[in-house]
Amino acid sequence: MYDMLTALINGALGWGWPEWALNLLSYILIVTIVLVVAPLQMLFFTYYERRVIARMQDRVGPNRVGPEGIWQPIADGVKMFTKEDIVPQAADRIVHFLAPCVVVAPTVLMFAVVPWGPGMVPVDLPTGLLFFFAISSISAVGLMMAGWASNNKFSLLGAMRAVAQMVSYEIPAVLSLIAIVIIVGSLSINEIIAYQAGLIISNRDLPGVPDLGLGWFVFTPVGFVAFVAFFIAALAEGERTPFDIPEADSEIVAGYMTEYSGMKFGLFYLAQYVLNFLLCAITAIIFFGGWQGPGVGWLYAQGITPANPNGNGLFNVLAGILGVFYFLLKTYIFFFVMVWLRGAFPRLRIDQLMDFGWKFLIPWTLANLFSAALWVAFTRWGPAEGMLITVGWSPVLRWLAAFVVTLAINLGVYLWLTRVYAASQAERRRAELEELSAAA
Amino acid sequence: MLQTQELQVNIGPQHPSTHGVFRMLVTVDGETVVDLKPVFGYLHRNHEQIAEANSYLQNMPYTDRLDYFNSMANNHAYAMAVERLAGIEVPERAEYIRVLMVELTRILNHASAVGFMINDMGAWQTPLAFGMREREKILDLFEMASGARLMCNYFRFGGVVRDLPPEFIPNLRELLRALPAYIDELERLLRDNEILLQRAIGIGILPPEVALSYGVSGPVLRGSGIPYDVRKAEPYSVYDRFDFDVPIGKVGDVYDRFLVRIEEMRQSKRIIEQVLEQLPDAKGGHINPKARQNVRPPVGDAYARIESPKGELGFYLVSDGSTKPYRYKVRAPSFINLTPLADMCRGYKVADIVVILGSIDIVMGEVDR
Amino acid sequence: MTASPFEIEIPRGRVIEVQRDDTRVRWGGGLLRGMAVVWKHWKESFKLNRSYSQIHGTFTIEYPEEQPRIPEAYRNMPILLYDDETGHELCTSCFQCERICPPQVIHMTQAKDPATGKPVPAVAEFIIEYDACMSCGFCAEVCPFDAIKMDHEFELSTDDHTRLTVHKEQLLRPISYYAKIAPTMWAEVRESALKKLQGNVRRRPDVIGLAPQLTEKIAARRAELAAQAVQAAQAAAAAPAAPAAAPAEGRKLTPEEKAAKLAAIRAAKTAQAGESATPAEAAPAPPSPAPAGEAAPSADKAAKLAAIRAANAAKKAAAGEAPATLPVAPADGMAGDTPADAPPAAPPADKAARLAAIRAANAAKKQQSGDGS
Amino acid sequence: MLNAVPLPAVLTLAAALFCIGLFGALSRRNLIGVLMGVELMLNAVNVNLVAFWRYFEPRYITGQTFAIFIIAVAAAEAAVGLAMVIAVYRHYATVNADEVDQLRG
Amino acid sequence: MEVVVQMVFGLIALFILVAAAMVVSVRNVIHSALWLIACFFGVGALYLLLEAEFLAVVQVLVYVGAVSVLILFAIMLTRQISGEGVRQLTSRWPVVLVVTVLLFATVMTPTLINQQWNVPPAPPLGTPEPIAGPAELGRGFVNEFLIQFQVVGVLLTVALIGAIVIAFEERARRRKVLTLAEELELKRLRERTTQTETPEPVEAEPVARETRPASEG
Repeated sequence: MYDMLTALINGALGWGWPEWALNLLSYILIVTIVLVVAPLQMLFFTYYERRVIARMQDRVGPNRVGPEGIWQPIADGVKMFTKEDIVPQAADRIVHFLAPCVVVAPTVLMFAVVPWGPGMVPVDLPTGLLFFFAISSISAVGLMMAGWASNNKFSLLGAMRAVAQMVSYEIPAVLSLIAIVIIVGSLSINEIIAYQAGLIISNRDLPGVPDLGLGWFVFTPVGFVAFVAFFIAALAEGERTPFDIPEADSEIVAGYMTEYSGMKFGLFYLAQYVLNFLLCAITAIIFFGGWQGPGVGWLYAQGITPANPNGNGLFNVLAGILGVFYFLLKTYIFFFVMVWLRGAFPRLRIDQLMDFGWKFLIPWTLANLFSAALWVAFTRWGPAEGMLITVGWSPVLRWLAAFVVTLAINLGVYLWLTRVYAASQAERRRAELEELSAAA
Repeated sequence: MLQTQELQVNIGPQHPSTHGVFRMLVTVDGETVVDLKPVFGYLHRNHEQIAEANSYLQNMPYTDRLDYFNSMANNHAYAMAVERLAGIEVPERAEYIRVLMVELTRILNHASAVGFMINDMGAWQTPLAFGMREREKILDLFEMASGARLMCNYFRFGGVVRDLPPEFIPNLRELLRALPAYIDELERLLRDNEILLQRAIGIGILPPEVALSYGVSGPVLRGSGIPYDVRKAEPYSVYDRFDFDVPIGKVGDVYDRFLVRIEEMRQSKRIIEQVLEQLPDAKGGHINPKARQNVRPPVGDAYARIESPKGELGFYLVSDGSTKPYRYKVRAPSFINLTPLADMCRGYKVADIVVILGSIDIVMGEVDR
Repeated sequence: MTASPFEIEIPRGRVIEVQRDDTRVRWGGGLLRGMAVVWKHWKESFKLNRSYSQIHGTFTIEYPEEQPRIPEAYRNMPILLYDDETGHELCTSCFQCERICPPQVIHMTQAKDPATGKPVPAVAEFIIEYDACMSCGFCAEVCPFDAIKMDHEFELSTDDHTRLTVHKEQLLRPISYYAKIAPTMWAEVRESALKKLQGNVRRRPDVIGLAPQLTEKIAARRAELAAQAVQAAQAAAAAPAAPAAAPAEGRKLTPEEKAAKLAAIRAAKTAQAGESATPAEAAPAPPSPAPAGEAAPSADKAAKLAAIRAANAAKKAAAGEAPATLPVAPADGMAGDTPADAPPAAPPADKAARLAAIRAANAAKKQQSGDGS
Repeated sequence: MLNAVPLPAVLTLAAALFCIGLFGALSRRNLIGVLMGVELMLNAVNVNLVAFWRYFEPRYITGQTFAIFIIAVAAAEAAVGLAMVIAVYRHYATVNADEVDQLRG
Repeated sequence: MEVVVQMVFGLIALFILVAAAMVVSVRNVIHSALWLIACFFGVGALYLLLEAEFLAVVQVLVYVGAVSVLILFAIMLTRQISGEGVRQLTSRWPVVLVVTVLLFATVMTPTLINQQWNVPPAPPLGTPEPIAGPAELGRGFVNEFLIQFQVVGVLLTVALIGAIVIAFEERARRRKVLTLAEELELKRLRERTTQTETPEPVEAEPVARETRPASEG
């Protein structure tokens, strides 16, 4: 992105600015874009969610403000801004004030590593994925602050639930991503996207596959399991419906947000929706190729890239537009799925959530990690690494073997775990009964 | 989870899922409920005292306001009580129309009760919206017949306000055609849903002995496995002319109550079909309600009970020979079903309270009166 | 639990135990099925759900653009009916609705004959507190005269609480309105209601029991008819053989027509009496170009004009001897029936018209008496 | 960084942090406060390790590796320490170190 | 550029020290924990300045995301939150203060004497371009630091188990609130045992009361 800007300013416009000015300018520009885009996504998402879920419930949804109600989020925002900001008397005022900031800041920071299109990543960190999750874990502190500072039992209960949930579901989320990281061999988000070129099969796994930008991880057994596990964990991280326990309105009113009003409440809302956007985006990026899609790779190859500095800038723009289109399309589809789940399911109880996370999701993702290692072993390792079975196999055969083996493992583990999980619950009930009889 | 100190949490009176202004003073140990004290009376409207100052007919619209979901059922019970007191005969067609209306009420009540219960479990309005959709259509029918959707005020002593309008029966038949698909869909949405199973199975168990000792009735009692139904135990109106089954649960938990409600919707549909078959034609049907505006029953008392969708609804009236009831007492199923709440919730988690409350299906208008 | 010890005999029907199958190991199929149901709803939601047999489709009614279907029996707030043709209210103030009203929000006073002080079967003031009304519909049910009915209008919201105390003027609707919103229900009671109305109207003196918003119109109509009568009287004076001026319409006599006729006859009489003395002076009343009131483009304007002209003519006739004491003469024995004593204060315009007509009559009378003395 | 800030400056910072942590660990009554002091000390150690790695051996990963080990140890220490605090609290209903004075309870 | 770096370093150092000082001095334990988080952030920023990118991210992930949350949790679970009016320091804190200041002085004195602050030392030999990406670290973990890595892994596992064991409340001591169904079940079981064994008098008091612990907090 910065190289493109540099090329634009010095090449196309011919200004010949010094490097530091260029850097400053491009950083400011990109930060501005990110800061503008994040709230816009949130505004769109609130509208989108309300319309979609209304349709699912045979309703129409907000359609009065502007054409088809498109200005509804703006109206909501105005309402938020004009509402009175109430701070409870017994609250810890400073912490109460800081909490929304601590919750919002990381969500905006997370945009720093999200690539929107080919070459359009604000900062291409080599540890991008880790950065993403490290930053996302900060907001747990903000939630805790909010819950504690409000000096309200519902708030505290909600905050403790939220933090317990976020901390426990970070583990399966990261474990499922590590499976992908093992296959790619890099934490850089750009690398992960680049790996997913191909057609159904990634052309890194099986060289020679035509690049249509469709070699997504979700088509592999490892990727699919990781996707499902990650998406479930993302629902918990983003406090979406089957796991929206922290703000379970039918139980603890609004959780940690109970004592917030006005724009502070709006900030929590903002953080939540921006986080949802980011989780959908990261799902799209890691498992569905991000901006990868038919045509983007070819277009980008013609443009100005670090590898090809003499390309045509027009192709960059075209690839960017197409890439952003694919990326946003996938992201919105995932948000649709989130809304769909919200429309369909009740929520779990906190202990059931913990049970599910620790007793089902984590073993499952661990098994998937093993499959990922097998996948690497089958597709990439040779005798040098001690992989002697595949010696002499053609790449297709190796790929097929990897596919079959991982599929068998993942499916088997899944079915076995459902059984074990059900059995463990029955066992617990039995143990309780036994205890009773012992007490008698 | 880890703490062992007891904490008092006030759920309500202003709370999203207390079904009105109801307050539960919950003592929790971590997330486990140790004790629960229901506090109600926030919606007390002096119903019984007002009724004693009104004439018999004037009370009819007030009974609508008891359980505002099932105004038809309330009307039925009250009309029956006054008829019993004053010895008024009800023409056959009117009886059939009454049964029809009350069974429609049962369907709409159960549809939305299931929706509300799932809402308390945290579903974001969808099952409720689906339940409401069917409810709306039945309410449209009510409006067609009585002129109002919720506060129907349709029954009169010795009949109903007016005969069914001509477009009522065809529309009802259409509704009945769609009803099985609708109930099946509701079941498909929820019945096997693993999350719902997790939340509902083994939660809020009300053993049959306890249920009996609390005097619980309706789907809550049947969910506990006791096939007690006033329509069967003491057939009133023309209920002895219909075939229908009584669904009961096995364990008495939230899931049983949910399933019993769904099955009862099917049975109600069966009854309505039989009503439509047997409905006598309009000749000599309902009587003119104007003649009954000054009911002056002889001195005495009467108790009439019906199987309202929420349970056994009874009206006890004492007459001193004037146009006003001397004593007027409502046996409200919501109120009596609510009494075992504390016992039902003890030992479960905080999040289960609202689900258990939702599965009892209360209406505060009836609880507080 | 255990086998239930609760043996209850169920006549006609079985006791069925619900299918729980909660011991099955589940793999998430129930979740997917639930999602499929929601998906179906989402997909179908772009169609409308308007019939009773549909279970999919949007069933929102987008309200201001799309009005809800309101069945005939719908009841919202009570209204009072009056007859379109004559403006007579159906209400006779029998107090049945006031008595039955459960929240006691109906208040009324009975009209009294101003001459005799006796109650007449009409309502003087009728108030319903809409804010406390529970829309039970008892008032409409018990009304023996079908005068109070339940309205279909539901857009009653207001920011002014006092406007929810509704007076007779706002409560009154013509019968045609009710017949439009509830045709069959009106058709059932139409005959008896109108018959009862006829019976009551007979006992109502003059404008008592008329819809207040119509009194203006009716007064104007009366004045017009009176003017007509004056003309007719003059015509009759010119040609004594002519019978008393009859209204142009051949239909039954409405009270104001009756009154007009009466006035006409009286005017004719006085004119005749005056004419016997000075026929030449009464004669020059300008012959009105408009034939009868109903042909004129603006009926009551013409009527007023005619009345004023008649007054002028009469005044001119009296100008000679009698001092021009124009104030209204004290009413004679018959005044109770004359329009001059219409109890409700009418708006100034038609008051003037009425006054003019009366003056015309008085002047003619006075002249006659003056001439006679 | 290397040219602008001398290594001793970073080390001074680390030392100061360590001393503050030490003060906290030794003087706070609250057991959790003590743990927080220990965390500060561990962080100071980490700063030292990273500084030495950066200034002396940026081509070798040893410094960072050990920093990561220390972070892991710190995490383990926090987990066990806090578990102990909770156990103590459950037993004595206090988390003040000087009130926990019984050997058996 | 150097001035900028110096300024940034100075700010970060100041921030870290102030935050650390607040950690040990504020009364409210929650505030203290929040200052600790701020201090962790400052250290993370320092790592970034030292070009240890991966470590900075790990610092945030582990310390801010996990350890501090754990601390906050522990504080809230032990319910000694506000600490107002309660002495937060032990009575011997002046002694401790003197000791720590002396320690600091001992460490600093040779530096102050020897170091020439104005002259930055020449950069060490070789390229200053550091290599410590995640890939290199990973390779290090599975090659030269394999044993240490395993040991840390074992340590973490042991710590995990240990924490659970320490914090775990034995079932017998944990308070169990019986549900209605369990109560009835219990009663039934009792009746069965009393019928089969001895005709000892059945305790008639309600079961729920009985299961409450004798000690009141």
